[in-house]
Amino acid sequence: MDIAIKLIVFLPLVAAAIAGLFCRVIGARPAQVITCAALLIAAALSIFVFVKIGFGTEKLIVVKLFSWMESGTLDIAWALRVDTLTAVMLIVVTVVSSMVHVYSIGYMADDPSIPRFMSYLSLFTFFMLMLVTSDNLVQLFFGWEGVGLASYLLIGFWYDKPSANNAAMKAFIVNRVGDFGFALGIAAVWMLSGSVGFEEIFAKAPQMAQMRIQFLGMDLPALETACLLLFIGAMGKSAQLGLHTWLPDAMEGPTPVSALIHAATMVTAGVFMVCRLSPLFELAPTVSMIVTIVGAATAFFAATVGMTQFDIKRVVAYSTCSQLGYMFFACGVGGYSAAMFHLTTHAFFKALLFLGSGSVINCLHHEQDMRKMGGVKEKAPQTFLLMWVGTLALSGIGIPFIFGTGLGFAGFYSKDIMLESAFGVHTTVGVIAYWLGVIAALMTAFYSTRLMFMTFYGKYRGDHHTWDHAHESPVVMLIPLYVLGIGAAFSGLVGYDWFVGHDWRAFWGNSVAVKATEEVLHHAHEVPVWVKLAPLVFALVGIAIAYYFYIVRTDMPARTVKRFPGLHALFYNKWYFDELYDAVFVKPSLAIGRFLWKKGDGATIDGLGPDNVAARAQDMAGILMRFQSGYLYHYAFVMLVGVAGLVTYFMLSAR
Amino acid sequence: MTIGLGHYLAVAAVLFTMGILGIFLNRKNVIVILMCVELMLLAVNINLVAFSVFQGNVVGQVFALLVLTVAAAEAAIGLAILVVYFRNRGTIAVEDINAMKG
Amino acid sequence: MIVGLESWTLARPEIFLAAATALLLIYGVVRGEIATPFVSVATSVALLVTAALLFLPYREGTAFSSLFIVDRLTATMKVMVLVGSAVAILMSRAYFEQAKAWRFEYPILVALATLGMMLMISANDLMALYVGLELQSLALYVIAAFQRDSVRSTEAGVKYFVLGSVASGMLLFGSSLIYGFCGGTAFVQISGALADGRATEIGVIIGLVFVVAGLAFKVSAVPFHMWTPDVYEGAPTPVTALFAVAPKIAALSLLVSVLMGPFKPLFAQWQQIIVVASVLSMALGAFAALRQQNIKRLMAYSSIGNVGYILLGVASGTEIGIQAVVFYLAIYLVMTLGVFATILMMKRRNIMVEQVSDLAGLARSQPMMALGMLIFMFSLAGIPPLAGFWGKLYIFMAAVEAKLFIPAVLGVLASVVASYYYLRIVKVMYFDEPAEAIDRPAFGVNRVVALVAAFLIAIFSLVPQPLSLIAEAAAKGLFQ
Amino acid sequence: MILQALAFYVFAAITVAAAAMVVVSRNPVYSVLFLILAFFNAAGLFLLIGAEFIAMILVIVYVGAVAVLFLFVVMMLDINLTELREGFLAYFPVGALIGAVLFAELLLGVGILGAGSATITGLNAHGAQVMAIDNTRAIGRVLYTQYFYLFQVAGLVLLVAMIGAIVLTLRSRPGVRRQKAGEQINRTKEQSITVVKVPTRGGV
Amino acid sequence: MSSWPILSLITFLPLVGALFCLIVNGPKEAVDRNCRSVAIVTTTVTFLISLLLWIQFDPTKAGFQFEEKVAWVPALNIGYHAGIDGISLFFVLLSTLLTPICILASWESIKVRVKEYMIAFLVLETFMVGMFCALDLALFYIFFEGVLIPMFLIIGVWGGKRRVYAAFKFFLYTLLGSVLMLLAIIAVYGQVGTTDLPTVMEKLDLPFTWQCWLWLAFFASFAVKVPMWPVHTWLPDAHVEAPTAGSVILAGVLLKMGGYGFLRFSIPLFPEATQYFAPMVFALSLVAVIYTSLVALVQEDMKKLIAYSSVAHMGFVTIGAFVMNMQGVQGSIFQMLSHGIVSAALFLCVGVVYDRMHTREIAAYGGLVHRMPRYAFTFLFFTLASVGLPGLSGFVGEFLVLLGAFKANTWVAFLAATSLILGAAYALWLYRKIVFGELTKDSLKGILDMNGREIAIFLPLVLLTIWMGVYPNSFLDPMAPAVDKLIGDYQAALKLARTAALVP
Repeated sequence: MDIAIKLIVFLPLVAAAIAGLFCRVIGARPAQVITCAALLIAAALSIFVFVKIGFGTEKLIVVKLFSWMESGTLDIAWALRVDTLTAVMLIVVTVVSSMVHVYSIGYMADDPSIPRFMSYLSLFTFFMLMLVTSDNLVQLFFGWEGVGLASYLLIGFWYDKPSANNAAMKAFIVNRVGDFGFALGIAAVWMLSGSVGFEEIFAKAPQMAQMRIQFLGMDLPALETACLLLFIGAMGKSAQLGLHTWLPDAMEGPTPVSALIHAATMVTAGVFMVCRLSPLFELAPTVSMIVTIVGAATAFFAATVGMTQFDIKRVVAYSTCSQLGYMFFACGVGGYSAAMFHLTTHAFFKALLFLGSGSVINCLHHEQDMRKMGGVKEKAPQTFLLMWVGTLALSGIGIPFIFGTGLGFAGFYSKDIMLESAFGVHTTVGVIAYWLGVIAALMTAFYSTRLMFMTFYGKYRGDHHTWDHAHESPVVMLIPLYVLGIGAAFSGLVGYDWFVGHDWRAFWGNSVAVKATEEVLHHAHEVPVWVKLAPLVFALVGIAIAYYFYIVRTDMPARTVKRFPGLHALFYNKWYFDELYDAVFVKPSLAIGRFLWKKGDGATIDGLGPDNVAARAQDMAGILMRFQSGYLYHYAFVMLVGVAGLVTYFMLSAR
Repeated sequence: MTIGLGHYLAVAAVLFTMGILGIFLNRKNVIVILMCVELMLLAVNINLVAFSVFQGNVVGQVFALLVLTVAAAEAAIGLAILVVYFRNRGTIAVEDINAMKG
Repeated sequence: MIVGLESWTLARPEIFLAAATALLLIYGVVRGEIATPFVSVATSVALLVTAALLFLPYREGTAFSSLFIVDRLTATMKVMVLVGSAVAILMSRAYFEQAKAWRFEYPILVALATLGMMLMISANDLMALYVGLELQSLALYVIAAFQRDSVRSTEAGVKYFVLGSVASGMLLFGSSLIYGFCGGTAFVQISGALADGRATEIGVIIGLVFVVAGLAFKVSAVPFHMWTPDVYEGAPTPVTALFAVAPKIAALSLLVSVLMGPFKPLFAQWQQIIVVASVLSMALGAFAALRQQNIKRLMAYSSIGNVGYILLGVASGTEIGIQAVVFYLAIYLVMTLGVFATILMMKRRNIMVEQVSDLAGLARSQPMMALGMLIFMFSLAGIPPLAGFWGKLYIFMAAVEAKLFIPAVLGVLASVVASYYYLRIVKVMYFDEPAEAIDRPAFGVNRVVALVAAFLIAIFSLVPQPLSLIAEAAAKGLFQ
Repeated sequence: MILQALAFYVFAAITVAAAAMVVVSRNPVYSVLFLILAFFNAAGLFLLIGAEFIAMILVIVYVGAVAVLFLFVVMMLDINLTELREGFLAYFPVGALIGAVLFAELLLGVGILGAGSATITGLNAHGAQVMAIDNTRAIGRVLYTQYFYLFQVAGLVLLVAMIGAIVLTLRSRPGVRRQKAGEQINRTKEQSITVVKVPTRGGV
Repeated sequence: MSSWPILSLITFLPLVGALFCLIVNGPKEAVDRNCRSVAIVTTTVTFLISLLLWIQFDPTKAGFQFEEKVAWVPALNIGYHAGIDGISLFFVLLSTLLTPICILASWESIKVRVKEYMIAFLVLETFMVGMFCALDLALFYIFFEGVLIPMFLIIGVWGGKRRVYAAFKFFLYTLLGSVLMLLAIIAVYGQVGTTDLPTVMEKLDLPFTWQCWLWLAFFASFAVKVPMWPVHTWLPDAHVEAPTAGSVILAGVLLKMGGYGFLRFSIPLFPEATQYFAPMVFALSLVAVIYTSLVALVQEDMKKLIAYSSVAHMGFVTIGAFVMNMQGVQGSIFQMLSHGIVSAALFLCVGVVYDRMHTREIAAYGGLVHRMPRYAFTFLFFTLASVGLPGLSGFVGEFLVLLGAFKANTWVAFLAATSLILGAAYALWLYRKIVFGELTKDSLKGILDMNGREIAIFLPLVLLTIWMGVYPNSFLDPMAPAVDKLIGDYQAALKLARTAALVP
């Protein structure tokens, strides 16, 4: 078991190292083989581990590797912690990652630096695995930053493109803003509990909830403060409202990257973190409220933007952002298992959607603008089919009430349980979150079917040359799609009972906050019927609208835009967040930097300090040289003044 | 009205001040400066002799004697230097002696 | 009162020097110009023998009716003076031959001046002080103008002479007042009278001011320093080298023995004077040299600055202060001789040059010479580990011990400013593109002196202990 | 006593006045002459308090040697009479001010005026005992015994002065004929006289 | 422990090498070759010997080890007293490691006056190592300032266009600070009668006012060296103008002298003043962190940017040193070590392209990754280490400091943490401008990737960076007892002072 866990985590690292460092020697093909093989083995092992942990009796395995940092009372170890939460993430990460690896063989076939790409992907997987298997906050942070790095490298993979470079930087820096909070949060937790290890922290959590902390001159409840800081970290990584701006831009990276990092795994790290720390968060009601509000707002906001975008990947990206919002508000109301459930299903269908989009993009020779697509279903029927699976899963379509829990695509289960959880807690924010979620569900259905309609239906709107060469993707790309498609279709059905159904306790063990989960799931199953139905109804309405707009009356979009120009502009321009940040943070920082450099360092410090002193010293030298006139009588006069001065001094001081 | 030590010291003070003032108020030639130095030395001698007499010991007068001797030697050397300087520059005006400054 | 045998033995070195000088003078007069090389070497030897006589065997006590005193301090100072003079004579040959002023009177006059310095160091009476001082000064006036067909040399002579006479006049005037108020000229009499309660009388203090002013002139402390740059620049370079070492050491020794001896009861008063002079000297030495182009002139300001530091040691008035003075002077002697030996090697197309800019690129054309100069410059700037640092350390230790905090702070600040111009010379030698190269220095006395000086600095840097032992022993004499 | 006082004032006044003239005379020759006058009167002052030896030496050494030397050099150097330049007036006030301050301080300090007079009277008490033996004899007694050392050093000072004066000013001009006494004295008959046998009656 | 004077050997071995170089003579090529060889051999041997220190070091002891004590100037009670504890151990190693790397880095780029260059570096090494070993205030001061001489020459002779200005600024700035420390040392000497550090630590007992003055004097010196805002302006100039290896040593070792000085002298000698002034230090450090990070954002010169980033990183060091808890102090030391490696490597990275293009202007580069993948990797690696990516060395120090600071004062931690963001911003910006993008500039089209020598320079640094990031314990453990003692003594002294204040 220990060996399996170690292999899962370190195989990708070894593969990455081999592919990355010896790529020139071994060439592209071996690099692909090695990395894919490593990942597939890891995926297989993950399933093994998942079964062992999730359905076994041993709910927690901690593999101690070696000590990392010891300083005074601080003792941080490298360790691999596997419990159900981790096991779920292991599955998600390794399966999606291995699929993406395989897919990349086809997608990146023409790229000159395949080994590098494969290496980065594996490296990312390693960091992600370190993140999910961490036994303490600092190792979590290690993985956290590591995936950030991999994301940076992969977004900027095509380093010739300035936009890619900018996006990569933006991703890293915006994430750093979150990390800023995260790091402080770790410090706060450490200060309060005296440890950074999860076990110790959780054990101390009840005490921490009683403590108060002096933070920035304010006297605050300690645990709330720490959780808030940690949540800022999660916001950054999971692209929540305010720190979301990097995610759409991250689409500059190759599509497999988007699928893996910016949909299925890395961005969910924030959710994972909150779930991992759920024993803390459940004791921090205020922060949980904030989490709920932020999550709901993100879900709503991202959906509004997603409706107006034309870049196929951006639509999916905003969708991701929106779905992450769902997960967060689920966490916020205490539905950690629900959030994890959605995380898992979302990983499959969103990866599917991304890879499907990639397939389309590949089909159309790297065209991403949906306005230049249309009718692709002829050229790529398998992709088309699989995309529908993804879309329906995302929209949460299913048939309720049959087989007890209903029958539907993965999103149907997971989204519903989240919304029900939110409603079930019967708090104001919960209800708000529910309604925002439901409206967002409408929009989700709208924009995802809009994507389908614009891409696959109607007539092709691009240039013919591309059309003539358009083709279905190779098998190596389709296989992953099928695998993910199966996941998107059935993971909800299969996992429902274990994740959020009546077996949840046996499944989760202690890996998520038990008390809150119990309460929330209880309430969620008790909500009125209309609450359960509303999301589905709204989603169907959304699909209907999309059908009307993009199939029946294709002039409607333009007319709607004309009807609501302000609103459209707001949505289309992503609520002007980028512009706002540019004006508030970026430009002023540069201006202040320049000011401090030229005026602060140059004019003030140097000008008054060394340069000024040097100049004054030179002036002084000049004055003294003028005194040294060369004339005897001046010299004698100075002597006389000296003597007279001294005598006068003593005459006066003697009196 | 007896003539006391104070009278002599006063005369010496006057002479000394004049000598010293002469050195830098004089803008003519170096020889006059030398003479001013001699005036200073004279003032010193007056001091020494007066103190000597009024204290009743002879040390001051021996000192004065030494001063006289040395002053003579000094004058000789000073004038010699002036002469060589004059040979070089053709002037001993105080204002002209400033080849080096700064 | 008969002059006892004791007096003669105590004054043995001085008598030897006087006799040797007289004999060499006669020899020179008889043989004429041809005798010059011999006289010069013989004078140096005589000076060094005199130095040896001081300690072989060492005796101490007073002689000639207590006009003359010998103790560790005076003997140590005399050795430094003698060595300085001897080396300065040896260094001068090349220069004077070039200047066609290579005459046997030069070494003779230096020897007489040195004799004067020894006498003033040993003075134990205001009168002895005065004659010793004048013996020294008169000889120095002459040798400043020794290159008699040079305008600059003779102008230096005029300036030095006129201002020196004025300073002597002041010293004398002060002496007369001291004599008048203390009833005697012997140092013991003065200190006795002052200790009896005359120390606070304003007349005595005025006398003190004048005496100190006269002595301050000789050590070129601000504000009595004005002659120094002009004279250093104008005088023939070997003479400048001599001026920078021997008279300065002698005058400082005299200053120490006068202030720490007869005027000890007036410590509170003269400390103020010396502190002021010290601070002003350090500051002026630091600032005024910043823009100097002539290296001799620069060295003049440098010496003013150094005197400022030494005076800080004097001002502390403690045993460690006097140790510091001796220590610093020893290092200063070596550094200064080294620098001037290097300056005397600066020739381009066989013509002496003395601008700082003439050193440009020296590190490439004459790396060893540049290295030597580098050592001297950093040492003068007091940058550790070079020996100059030890001197400064010693001085500041004394100052801090004597609670002269503000002067000490000003002193270190001044040393930072001063390091600028020392660095500038290093910069010119090492950073600048070579100007027309300086002639490769012929093997000669100057090279040896520079080499030995650099070597000594290196040794003292690593092993300052012997020097500090000497300083310790010397200072002890004053504090028994 | 009155006479003595009168004499003092006369001498003192003339000394001071002559000293002032030394400084302000335009012609250096006059300056020298005024200097001589000042010395003469100073000698008078010395006589008044019974320091005859110094008084005499002052006249002999100073007037007889030093002043004449000055005069000689002034004549020799052929210095033109220079006008008082504007600098004089410009510097005069500040110079005079400092001079005046110093002077006042000297007077105050040595106790001639004001506070310190106690000292002076104290000294006067000593001075009242006129020296038992006459002045010259008293100096003579100590000069070669107690102050023998100073006497010797003074000699060295004079030696330096001599060497200095010679080394600076002596020039061996080529082409100048000199009397070489040694050669003249050592001349032998053989060197100087050639006996020529003149043939007689040979005609020219 | 060991009977032979290993510290002195390490300290003075380079000096022996310098003497060898000094006597090398002959035709220019031969001299250059021989001097290079002498230098590299000497420094490598020195480094290897210094490794013995680590091996023989007893990580459980708090006191000084390998002590050597010789009376040097008994008249002044100044001794040659060397010894290291956990704090200084790694600084010695850092110095001995970086010097051979510097020599190697200058192998080809220094073409003129090689002999002098090598001598300067060897002398520099002696001073640096000696300084970290010195256990006598005077000895420390001598080495501390002695460093200025070779560094002045290195900047001035082999530097860039404005080298004279930079060299003077560097020298005078640092000298100005140091001389005040000299006075303080003397004052301490006046109080205790010796400059022997252990004795001084034991006996020094100063009233509070005095502590403050002396603390300030030491501070003046160390703050300039670190450098702390607002006395940091010499650093960008010095870095920009210095040759690559000069920058490496400057950033790698010289800056550490200040931080080391705080830990070795300011804190143990003047505990009360340390406590009193800690808020000021925090304030200045925070200003440095934020201010210089912002300034770094807008730099146009590669080296200047890295130089400013150094100031920001060293701000962390000073924060850590003065929070006076285990994590803070250890973090501070670790941060210094890490910065010593990483910023040194960054300057070496700049040197690699500077050697090829002879410009440090950021705008002159772009798209290097196309021609120089190895370089791109190396540069990226160290950029990331510099921004504190966990798993690399930069993170450990920063993180520990942050923890320590949070314990002491949340404001400090909060503001210091902003460097996470700003640091990433300027570092990545620099990287992007230089390495990423299209290779459009003709001048860069022929640029060559790193050669074997350059790889050999970077490889140990890369490995070390990973080692320090993944298993920092091998560094943290040996220093722990010493740091523990430092903090313990500090707290004991404060307690004593408090009780003393209560008694009357």
